[in-house]
Amino acid sequence: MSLGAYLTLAAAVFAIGLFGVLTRRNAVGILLGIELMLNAVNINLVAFARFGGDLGGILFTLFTIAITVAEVAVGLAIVIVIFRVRRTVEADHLDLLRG
Amino acid sequence: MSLRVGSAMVALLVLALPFAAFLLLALVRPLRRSAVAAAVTSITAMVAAVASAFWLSWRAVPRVLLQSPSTTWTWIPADGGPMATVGVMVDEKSMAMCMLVTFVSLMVQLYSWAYLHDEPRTSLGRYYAYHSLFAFSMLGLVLAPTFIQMFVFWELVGLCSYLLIGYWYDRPSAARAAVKAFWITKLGDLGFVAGIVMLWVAAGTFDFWDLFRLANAGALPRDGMPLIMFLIYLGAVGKSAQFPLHVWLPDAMEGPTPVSALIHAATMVTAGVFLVTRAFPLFLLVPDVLTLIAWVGAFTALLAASMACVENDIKRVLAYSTVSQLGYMMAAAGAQSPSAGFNHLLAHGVFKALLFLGAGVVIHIFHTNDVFRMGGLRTQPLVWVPFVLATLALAGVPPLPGFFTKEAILGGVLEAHLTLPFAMLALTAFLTAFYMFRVVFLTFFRPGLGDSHAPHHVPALMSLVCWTLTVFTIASGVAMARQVLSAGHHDDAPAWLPAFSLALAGGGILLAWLMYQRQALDPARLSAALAPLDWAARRRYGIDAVFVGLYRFALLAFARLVGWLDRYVVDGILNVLSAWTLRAGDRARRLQSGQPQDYVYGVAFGVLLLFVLAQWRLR
Amino acid sequence: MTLETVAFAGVAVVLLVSSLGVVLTPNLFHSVLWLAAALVATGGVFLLLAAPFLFGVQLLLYAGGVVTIVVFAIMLTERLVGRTIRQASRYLVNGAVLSAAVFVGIVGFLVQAPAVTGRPEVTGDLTLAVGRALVGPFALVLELLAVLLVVALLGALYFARSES
Amino acid sequence: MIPFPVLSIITWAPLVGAVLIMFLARHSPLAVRLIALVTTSVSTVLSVFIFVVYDREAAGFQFYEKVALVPPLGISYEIAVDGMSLLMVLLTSVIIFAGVFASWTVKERSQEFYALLLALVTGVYGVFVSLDLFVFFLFYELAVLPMYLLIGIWGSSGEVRPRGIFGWAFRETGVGTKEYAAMKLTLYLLFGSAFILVGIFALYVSAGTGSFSFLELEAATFDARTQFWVFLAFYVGFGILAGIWPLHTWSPDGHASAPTAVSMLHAGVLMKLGAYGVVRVGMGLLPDAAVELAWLVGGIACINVVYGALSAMAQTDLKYVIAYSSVSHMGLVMLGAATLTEAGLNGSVFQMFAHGVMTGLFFALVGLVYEKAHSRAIFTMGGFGRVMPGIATAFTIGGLSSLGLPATSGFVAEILTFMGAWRSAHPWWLVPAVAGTFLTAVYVLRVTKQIFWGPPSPHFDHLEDARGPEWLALVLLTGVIVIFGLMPAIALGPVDTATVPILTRMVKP
Repeated sequence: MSLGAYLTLAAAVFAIGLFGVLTRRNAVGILLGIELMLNAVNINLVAFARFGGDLGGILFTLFTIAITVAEVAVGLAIVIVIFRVRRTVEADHLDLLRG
Repeated sequence: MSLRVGSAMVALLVLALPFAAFLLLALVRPLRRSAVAAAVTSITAMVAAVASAFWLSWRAVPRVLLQSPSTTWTWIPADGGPMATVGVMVDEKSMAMCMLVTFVSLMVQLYSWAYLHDEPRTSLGRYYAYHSLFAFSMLGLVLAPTFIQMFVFWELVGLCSYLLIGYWYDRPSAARAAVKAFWITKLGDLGFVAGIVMLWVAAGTFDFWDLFRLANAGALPRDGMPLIMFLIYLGAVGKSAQFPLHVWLPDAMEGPTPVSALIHAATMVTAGVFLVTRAFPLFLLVPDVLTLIAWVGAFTALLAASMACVENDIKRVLAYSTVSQLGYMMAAAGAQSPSAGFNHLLAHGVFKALLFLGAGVVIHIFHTNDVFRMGGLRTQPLVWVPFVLATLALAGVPPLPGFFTKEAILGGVLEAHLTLPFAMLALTAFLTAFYMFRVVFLTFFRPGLGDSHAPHHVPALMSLVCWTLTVFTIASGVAMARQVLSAGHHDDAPAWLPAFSLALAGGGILLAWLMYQRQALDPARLSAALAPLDWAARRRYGIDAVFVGLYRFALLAFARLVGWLDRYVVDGILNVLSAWTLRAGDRARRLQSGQPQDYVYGVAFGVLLLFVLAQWRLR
Repeated sequence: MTLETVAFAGVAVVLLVSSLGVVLTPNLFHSVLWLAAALVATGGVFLLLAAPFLFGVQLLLYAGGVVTIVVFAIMLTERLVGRTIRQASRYLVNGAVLSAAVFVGIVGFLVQAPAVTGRPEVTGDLTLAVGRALVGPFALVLELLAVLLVVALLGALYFARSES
Repeated sequence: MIPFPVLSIITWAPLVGAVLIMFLARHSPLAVRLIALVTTSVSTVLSVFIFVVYDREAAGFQFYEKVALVPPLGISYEIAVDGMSLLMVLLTSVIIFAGVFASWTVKERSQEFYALLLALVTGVYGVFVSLDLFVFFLFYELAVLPMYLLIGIWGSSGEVRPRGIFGWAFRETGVGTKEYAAMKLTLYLLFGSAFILVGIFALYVSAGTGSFSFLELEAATFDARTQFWVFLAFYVGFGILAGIWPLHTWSPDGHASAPTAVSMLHAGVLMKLGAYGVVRVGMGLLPDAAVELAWLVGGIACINVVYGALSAMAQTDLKYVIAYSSVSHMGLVMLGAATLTEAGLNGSVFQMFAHGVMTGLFFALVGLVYEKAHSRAIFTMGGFGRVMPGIATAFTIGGLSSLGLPATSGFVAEILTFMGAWRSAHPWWLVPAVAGTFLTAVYVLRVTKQIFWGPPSPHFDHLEDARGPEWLALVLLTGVIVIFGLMPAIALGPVDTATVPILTRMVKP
């Protein structure tokens, strides 16, 4: 399989994740979309590492995964806090930043 | 007057004494708050200053030709030698002025102690502090060896005048008069300062002696000089109350009477004459300006005399007479006989101070300034003799000093072929005698309105001062008479001149006697005969109104316009810009929906845009 | 058609389907389960790319850890709100068009790029190499990452702590 | 030479004071004031010290210190004073020393107030002593920014009626409030400093010596085109701070809204930063452009003089009168500099000092009057001379200095400016300059008469004269005015050594 196939697969996953981020109304749903996009990136990284013969991509993926975990933890904590305060996690209603 | 120089150190001492008194009074609060201590400090310093000034004059030595009578020190340093110097110039003119200033100052300070006895004790310290400052400033002015120092002290005497006119600062009229005096004289000073700056650029120095040498050598640029000297003359116009800037002096009578005697009669107002006399070698370069000075002087003399004839306030009559006499002095300078003017200045300084102090005595008695509410003092020669003698001196009756000096001025003007100014001055001499004796008859000899035959109490100190000045007046007159008799008559003046001027004085006195003492002539009929003139003179020929109008409707109105423009146009445009910015920000704010997904849309669109751009660049 | 191609096609299908499941299913809980599937499939891709160590990490951390946390979170919020969270989607067409555009954009670059098929042979133990790199040149990054994780966990704890 | 870094101590002592106040003096207003007093005293005493020991014969930059900060970019902490900055450092010391006393009665959050004030002062000192343009700029910003908080929090709002065709804009921007004034001032000055930054970088790049040092840039030559544009940038940038027309409108609003010590410092010292910048950086580094653009600088200065004085005459709010008088006098400062003559430039620098002290005195007095009478409207006051003779005297002395009366420092500055003006290439500048002094006399005496003279009103019978620390401030400032007026040589000696080299670098046309 060529590099292009892996990258195309990653692009597809990325687009699907983007679609999820754009259309979900629930904060957790958005978070899941982001996870998909990150995965797509990880696929890219590993594919480049494999085809370029460089260990860096794999290491970066490792780090990404670790950071993602942290991000999810913090993100979900925030979601829970928001839920506690506002009794909703509908993104439409979370517009405190509106100008 | 022979050419002599005095010791610079003694001159500095004369200068330092009143300054020390001022510093003490200004900085040491208990001294200032205690009236007696303040007066004693100031008067002691003045006594010492008088002594030093007379000693300075007495020990003066004949001047070595071509040697500067000035001693100077650097004041403003610059790269190539000092830019401005200060010091003392001790020549015959400044020594004479020193004597006059210190002597009259001393007399007035003594007199003030009695005159202002009812004042709050705490504010007398302020009064004496101002007086000391004034004496210092005036002395600094007359001793100035450079234009810049003269200007410095010129402004300082103006400041003292302002402060002393406004001594009773809670009277609105005094406050107004003080400010008016400052503004009007400042107007003239603008010319003065511009003139000396231009002269500095032209000649590279402020120093009188250097300038005189340059002038004699013909090294000063010809074409700029008329303007420069005219501007410098403007300073004298303001300070010496020449037309049209004479309007401040009558109002300055709001100050205490001794102040009027010292500052607005004897000394400060003569500074302009002194300036022209001092800088005369420079004025000689510009004959046109001199002619102008003579014309303006003569016109001022006549104008002021005519206003004095219709004035009822005794101090204002004296004020107008001062303006008139200053016009005389200026006319003399303009007619190229500055020494005649300067002698008149010295003589006038003494007897005009006496007149004011005498007026102070009657004001003290009657508690009014209105001559029509006085009278019936014939029985008190102690009161009226000094005043009448001084009046005779002013009117020009021999052997009192005014006669000789005025005659010299008239002679000088005639000699310069200034016929019309001569006529104006002659008419002024007549009017002077008339209005002064009008005052004398109304104040002293007419049966008084509220004439209580009980002798009025006049403080001894006031009498003493008046009599001292009387003695000096007579003595100087006698000295002049002896000099004239020994030296023979003035060479060039026509022989009829003494008789003519005596006749003018006599005529004026006679008319006043007929109108106000014998009441053979009705003043009302005379004023009816001269109705338009009378009407205009009573309204000061509208000159004050012109100044008020200029101030209120030109200056203040223009200032308001500028202020309005600044606030509502210059700043307004800025505020429009910022209001637009605010509005634009308000619009742009709505882009921020606060919805995270909207931002993701934004990012996605941005990415797409970048894709398109990158594809386009790839082609 | 090699074995690898078959495996790739299979994994890709699973990945894409489960991804679509994540973004399309209305039930949030199902969504998470689909995500788990997608993550496992991604791990499969890693295997195909000869990175078994990453496959392990992916399974342990991602499919194991993340999914667990998310499930916890959902259960917590559902318990708080007292009902099953049904999640609606909106502007499906907009999202689809934009996502498709992005996909097309990326693919547009890929087709223009020269095809890379050859790949270097895997030499030695990749896991060993990764381990050496982590304690060697990347040690500092690793430490920083550790700090970050601690901070993130503390932050999460702080946020999610009970107010009382 | 002096064995310790005297300039650094002068510069940083206030900032140390600010830090100490923030950390040590919480909840103790007296300690706040004492720390402020001690640290500014250190600076003041040392400023007087360097003023005295400055070697007038050797001239040039003295008390030199240099520490490299970013060697690759040629940025270093390089400080020294010459005759001009020497006088400015002294001015800063005098004003802040008096300012600490004048704001003794600040009640609200005095800790933060003093800390910000002192931080600002460090910025001002830094600008005057810096020889490195990069550091110069940093200090400049430090001097400008705390102003926003100082005015926005401790300021007072005035009343401006929205009128005229732009009335709507006045309502929308909130003209007259202290927030508006603070924002306006800050935005204006930052707008100006953008120009300055561009100018500095342009010089840095075109000199090619890879150094921000003033001394090295002075040795470099720039082509006419660069000089022209960079000078223009400096003129606009520094000129805004110096209040050049028509970019002056921040100054009346800002000064009127600011609390006493801030007005003192801002009108007294910060506006001089602008003029100092034009002279030191603009004329010092770009002599040809200075000659070429003197007509512009001088022409606008003439407008400033007359326009500022007329505007001051039209005001009814005492603080606005003083603020506009600053605009007018800054015109004289710029005019003196634009004459490009020894007399004029000396007059300009001396005017910076004279006006700084004088306007500091004015704002201190206005603050006192306001604190006692709770009014700034001139025409509601009257007869204060009876109840507050000390304040009246000080106000009169300040006013006399303002209108250039001899024996005050204002006179020396003005006459030098006049001399320079008539000697310059544009002699007609003398006319507005002289007219300005008359207009000043009109509005100053009018205000003095209205407030302090006239019959005492029973309404204001209870007012008191200045007390304790306030007296110290007044005596200090009036004393400086009179002493420097009587003996200008003590200041003009060193100044002359600094201005002559600037002039000799200009090619005489």
